[in-house]
Amino acid sequence: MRSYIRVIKRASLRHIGYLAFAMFLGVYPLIFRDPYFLYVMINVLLYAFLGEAWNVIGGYAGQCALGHAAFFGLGAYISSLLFIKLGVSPWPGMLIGALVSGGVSVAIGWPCFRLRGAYFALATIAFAEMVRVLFNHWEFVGGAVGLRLPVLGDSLSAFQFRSYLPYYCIISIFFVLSFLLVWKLSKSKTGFYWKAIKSDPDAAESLGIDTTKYKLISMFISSFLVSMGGTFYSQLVLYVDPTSVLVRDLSVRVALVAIVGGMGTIEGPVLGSFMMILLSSLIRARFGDVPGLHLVIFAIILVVMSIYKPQGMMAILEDIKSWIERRRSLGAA
Amino acid sequence: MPPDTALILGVILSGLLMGGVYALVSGGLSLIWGVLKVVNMAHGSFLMLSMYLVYWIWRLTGLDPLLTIPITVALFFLLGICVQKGIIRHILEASLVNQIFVTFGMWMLMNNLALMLWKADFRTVSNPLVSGGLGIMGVRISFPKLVSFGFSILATCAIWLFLQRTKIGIAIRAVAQDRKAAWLMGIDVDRIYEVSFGLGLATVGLAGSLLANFFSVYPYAGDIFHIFALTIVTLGGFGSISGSFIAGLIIGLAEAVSAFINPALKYFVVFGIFLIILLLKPEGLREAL
Amino acid sequence: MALLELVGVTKKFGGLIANKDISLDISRGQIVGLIGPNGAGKTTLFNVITGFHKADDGRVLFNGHEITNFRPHAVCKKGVARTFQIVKVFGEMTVLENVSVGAFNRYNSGEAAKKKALEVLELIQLGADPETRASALTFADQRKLELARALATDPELLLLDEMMAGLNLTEIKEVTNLLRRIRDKGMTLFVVEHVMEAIMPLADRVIVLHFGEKLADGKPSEVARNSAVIEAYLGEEYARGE
Amino acid sequence: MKGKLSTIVVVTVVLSLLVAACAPPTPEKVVETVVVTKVVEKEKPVEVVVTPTPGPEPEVVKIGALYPLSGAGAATGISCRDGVALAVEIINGDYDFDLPLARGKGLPNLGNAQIELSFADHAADPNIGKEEAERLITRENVVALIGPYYSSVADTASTVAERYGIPFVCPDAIAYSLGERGYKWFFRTCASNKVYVEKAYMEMLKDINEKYGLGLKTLGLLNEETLAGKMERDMELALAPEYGYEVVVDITYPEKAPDVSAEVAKIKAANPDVLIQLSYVSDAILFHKQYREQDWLPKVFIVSDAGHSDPAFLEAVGADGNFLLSRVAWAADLAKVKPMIAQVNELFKSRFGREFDERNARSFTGMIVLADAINRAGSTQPEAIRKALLETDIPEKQLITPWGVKFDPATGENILAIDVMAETLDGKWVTVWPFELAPAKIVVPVPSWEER
Repeated sequence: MRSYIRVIKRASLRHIGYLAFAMFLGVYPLIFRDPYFLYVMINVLLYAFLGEAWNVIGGYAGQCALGHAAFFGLGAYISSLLFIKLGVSPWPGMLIGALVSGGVSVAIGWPCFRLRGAYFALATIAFAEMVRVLFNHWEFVGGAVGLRLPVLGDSLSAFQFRSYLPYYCIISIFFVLSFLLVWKLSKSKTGFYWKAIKSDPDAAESLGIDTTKYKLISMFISSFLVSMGGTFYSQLVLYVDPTSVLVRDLSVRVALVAIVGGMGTIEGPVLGSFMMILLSSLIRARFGDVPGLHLVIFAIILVVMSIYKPQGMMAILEDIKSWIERRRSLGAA
Repeated sequence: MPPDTALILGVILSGLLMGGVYALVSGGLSLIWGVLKVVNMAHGSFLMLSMYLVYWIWRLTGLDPLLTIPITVALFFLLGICVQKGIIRHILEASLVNQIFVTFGMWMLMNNLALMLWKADFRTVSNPLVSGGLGIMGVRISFPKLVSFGFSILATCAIWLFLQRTKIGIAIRAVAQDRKAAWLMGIDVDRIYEVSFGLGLATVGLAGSLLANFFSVYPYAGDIFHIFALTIVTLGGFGSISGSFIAGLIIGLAEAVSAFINPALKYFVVFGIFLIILLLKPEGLREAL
Repeated sequence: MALLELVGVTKKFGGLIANKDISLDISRGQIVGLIGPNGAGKTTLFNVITGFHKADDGRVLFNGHEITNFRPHAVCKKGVARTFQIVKVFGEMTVLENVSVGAFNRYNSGEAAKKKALEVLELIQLGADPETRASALTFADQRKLELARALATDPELLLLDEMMAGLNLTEIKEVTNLLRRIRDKGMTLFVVEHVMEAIMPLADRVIVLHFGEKLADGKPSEVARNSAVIEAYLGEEYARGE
Repeated sequence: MKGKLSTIVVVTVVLSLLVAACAPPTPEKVVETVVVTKVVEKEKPVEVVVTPTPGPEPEVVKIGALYPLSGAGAATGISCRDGVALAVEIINGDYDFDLPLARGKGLPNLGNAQIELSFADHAADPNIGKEEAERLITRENVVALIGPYYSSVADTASTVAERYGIPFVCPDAIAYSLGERGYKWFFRTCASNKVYVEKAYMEMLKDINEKYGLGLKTLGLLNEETLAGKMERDMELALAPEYGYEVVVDITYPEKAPDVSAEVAKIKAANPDVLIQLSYVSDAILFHKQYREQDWLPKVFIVSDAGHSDPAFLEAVGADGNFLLSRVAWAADLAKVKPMIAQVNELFKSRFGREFDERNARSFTGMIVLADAINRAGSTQPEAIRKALLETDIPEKQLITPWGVKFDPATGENILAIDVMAETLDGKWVTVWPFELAPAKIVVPVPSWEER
């Protein structure tokens, strides 16, 4: 029984954290009314959402996929094209884009999953670069100039708003849904199977797990969500071009957020995004004119973190928590 | 020689010569990947650093890039040892994702540090010792590329001999095959890692001196070479120096020919080849040699 | 009708013939030992049965159904579970989670899997706390955990690859009793083993492999006296010295 | 038990969000809304909000400068930034130049208020551009924005400025589509690509054909695969038939390539009379070395004002860089006619240690025009600045550029911005077209490598 009490006590601490974060999400727009702070938080939440999506394939299924910019770009382009050329509202456009991205990810994932380790990562990088070069020269999508969405002011059906508050609410809801989805998945059969595949693929296969199928499931879910993020981006910025939605930096940033935060944990990407994306916005605001400074600081954190705390921020929090518990139990004893 | 065939021959030749330079850069990456089993995503940035070093030596002392070769090779050999001791040593046991992202971190660090220190301006060595070109029967050959090709052949053979003949070379190949077995045979694996990483960066130092002849340096100069190097090492099979050399020629040729047909999609072709090799024959040419 | 039937199974690695034309059958409820000197092809045969290696020739039948060259997860779905020569537990997951992964083979809901896992843990009497990380277990406990995990997939046939290797005497006795308990619950066991003291008393039947060929197949006592087996194990002089 | 608690958590989140979302639309520093009457594209009228900044004339006027200071466009961004910084230094200080506001400290009509620049780095990313524009307007309380060199960022950042009713002066982005959005607060001092390709390149080629009878008929297009490259190429492809040219080779190449010999071979095979090239500095240098190595040159060689106008290009290729024609906003040889050109160049060299160049000139001029408008407006009230900008009419002799500045109220384009063409003669850019204005005589056709 002793272990079960500890589980409940630990869980409640975790839930207090969730509750606090939920309240923060709700209260933030009331305190920080200024559009700039809203815009920064929108970007932070967008990357928390993307990080959570990548966490599904990178953190849980343990596949180092470095080509998710392709799906982000597909999502952004498909919903924008449907809106500009056919007048289809971005909401259904987003779902169509996400389904197409999911399909493409499975199509490219299936052959790539035969590859092990570094080769899988390299294959995904190559795939994403091919998509970028293709979009850069494809007249229909505007080539290097990209697509400009018409500015229509406030219109829910056109997924466009004059103030940033509705955007904030939408991305918060997106993020909460992705958080719950990953939370549900991690507790389910799929989540266990992912962790097994990540830990030892052969042992997993011998226990009746079709590893390819479950890797494809993780690929589908992660690219589906990342593609939704792409649509949100195109509706927020109202401009889509290959150098902003299809570049390798984006694939790295999406993975980085989850890795620095703590892969394979539900809360990791949130921590990672708040740390890295918020930090880079603040540094850019503070030392705007020193070229490249925020990326240098970014890089130092990444290197130091990956060497000394590979499990990411979550591991640091766990250490702090256990340190507190030890102190408390010492104090009590 | 009818103009068209001369032109095409010229393109093929310059593709091969350029392939030689790519092969040299990839040789270092292949060695590091083969021995340490770490995919060095910062390889391109080291090349950028060596190009800056050559530029500053030329700018401050007027020494021609080709004469800086001994300096860059030596300095980058030492740099390789320091990087291995300082950073790579910690991540040898780490998961693949952590390894890749430490090297991503180093790539980001070096590119942006260069941007902060030397601004983003384009710097070129003007009128180096070797420049211009000559035409034999209408086929144009570029001197800097010819010299670079020569040096990269020399370097590849030197490394190959070093690996085959010398004691350390054999030890490196043993560590590449099976780290634990080599360890049991009394090989100081850590020192071998340092030497291998040092050798890997030494080739990058040499490549920097050669490229400075015809290529301008700026903080992001190394990135494109890095993508080519990844393709070449995969085609050649990591750890195989001769594999990388031949793969370098193939990729150089593919780039030149596809550029002649449709320049816009030449990277599409290169990445296409990369993906196809990965899917069909991940171990690359290594088996074939 | 035999639970497991191998017909002329052959497996070559380049020039080396690991398994040459092996045929055997195992009926339900038996404990069958598979013994033979190192490199006799025992583990290869296991890998062929469970789909980790492709058979070059021959057929594998389970409950009369053809499972030759099925992918490992399909073989497991049919009802054949296995353990590995080198222990392969999921290190970062807890004991309970490890066994639950096996249980998910038959159950979809988290709760049902957890219940099954706890049942199997009761049967195996694994001393460790279900919440501890698998990587923290002792070597013997990790082997038991791997066994529990395989059992949780509700198999009909259990392939054990050198369960006893590296265990001390008391641990061997523990595992032997454990295997008997499992067999008494209706499980069929096909056990690769080197530790003679463990396998001979336990097995109903013993098959001997030598250089990839089936040398003998019969009761442990008969096989022990078979001259070909002795020669294979101990060299000619012992075989003749009867 | 744990499951139930988590559902409570979810409910609180959704509730708090809904409260936040439907909270009364906060006034957001907004007083009255003015609807733009004139709609050019099919877009609905864009509601423009006017932010009042009452209070006495501040002794400091804050202006936001948005440029790419990191990432791919850093080289260009930093030199644009230096141009703006120099203009502000001249305005704030007391310099005996013919430039407006040079003499006397700061902005006289605002009690000699000093201009203060707050820089922001958009790293050529439209999303960051939008975020930084938000910050400059709402946190730094700038009265106007200048920048951002990249047309994609200009699109998103000027949309933000339009929403707040803050003047957005764009001295360097070339996309003509920027002027066709019917924005009230967007002003562009430089020529768009539609203007300079037609008014500068095509007209000059027509004059050359007439005056020198070279019979130029075939055209070669060589552009990097970036936004600027594609826009220029589309414009050239559209106008070529109108001016009677046949496009024999049309290459879009991946920028910053390690090797371009194949591309040059392809051009050499097509052998166009005229080649129009838009390249980044590193590619411009690589291509030029290849032209020499493959011993090929067109009869007339037009280079767009990008990599070739960066001093690093001429420094790297030396004499090989002669006889190139480029549109210029800055020609040192006009210093004889306009002394201040030399004065500005000297001051720039003393501050930044390198020659004043094209991009410095464009952003410098943009800043002068903006400061002049604020001064004439006599207040930092956005609407007043906007009116002053619309009334801007600065003749060419009061600016360092060969063209004056006067804005078209509908599009915000500078109608006087017709670039002159200059040619590199013994290592320096010399104005050669329009012929009647040009101090130096154009050298066409381009001498072959042997004749040099």
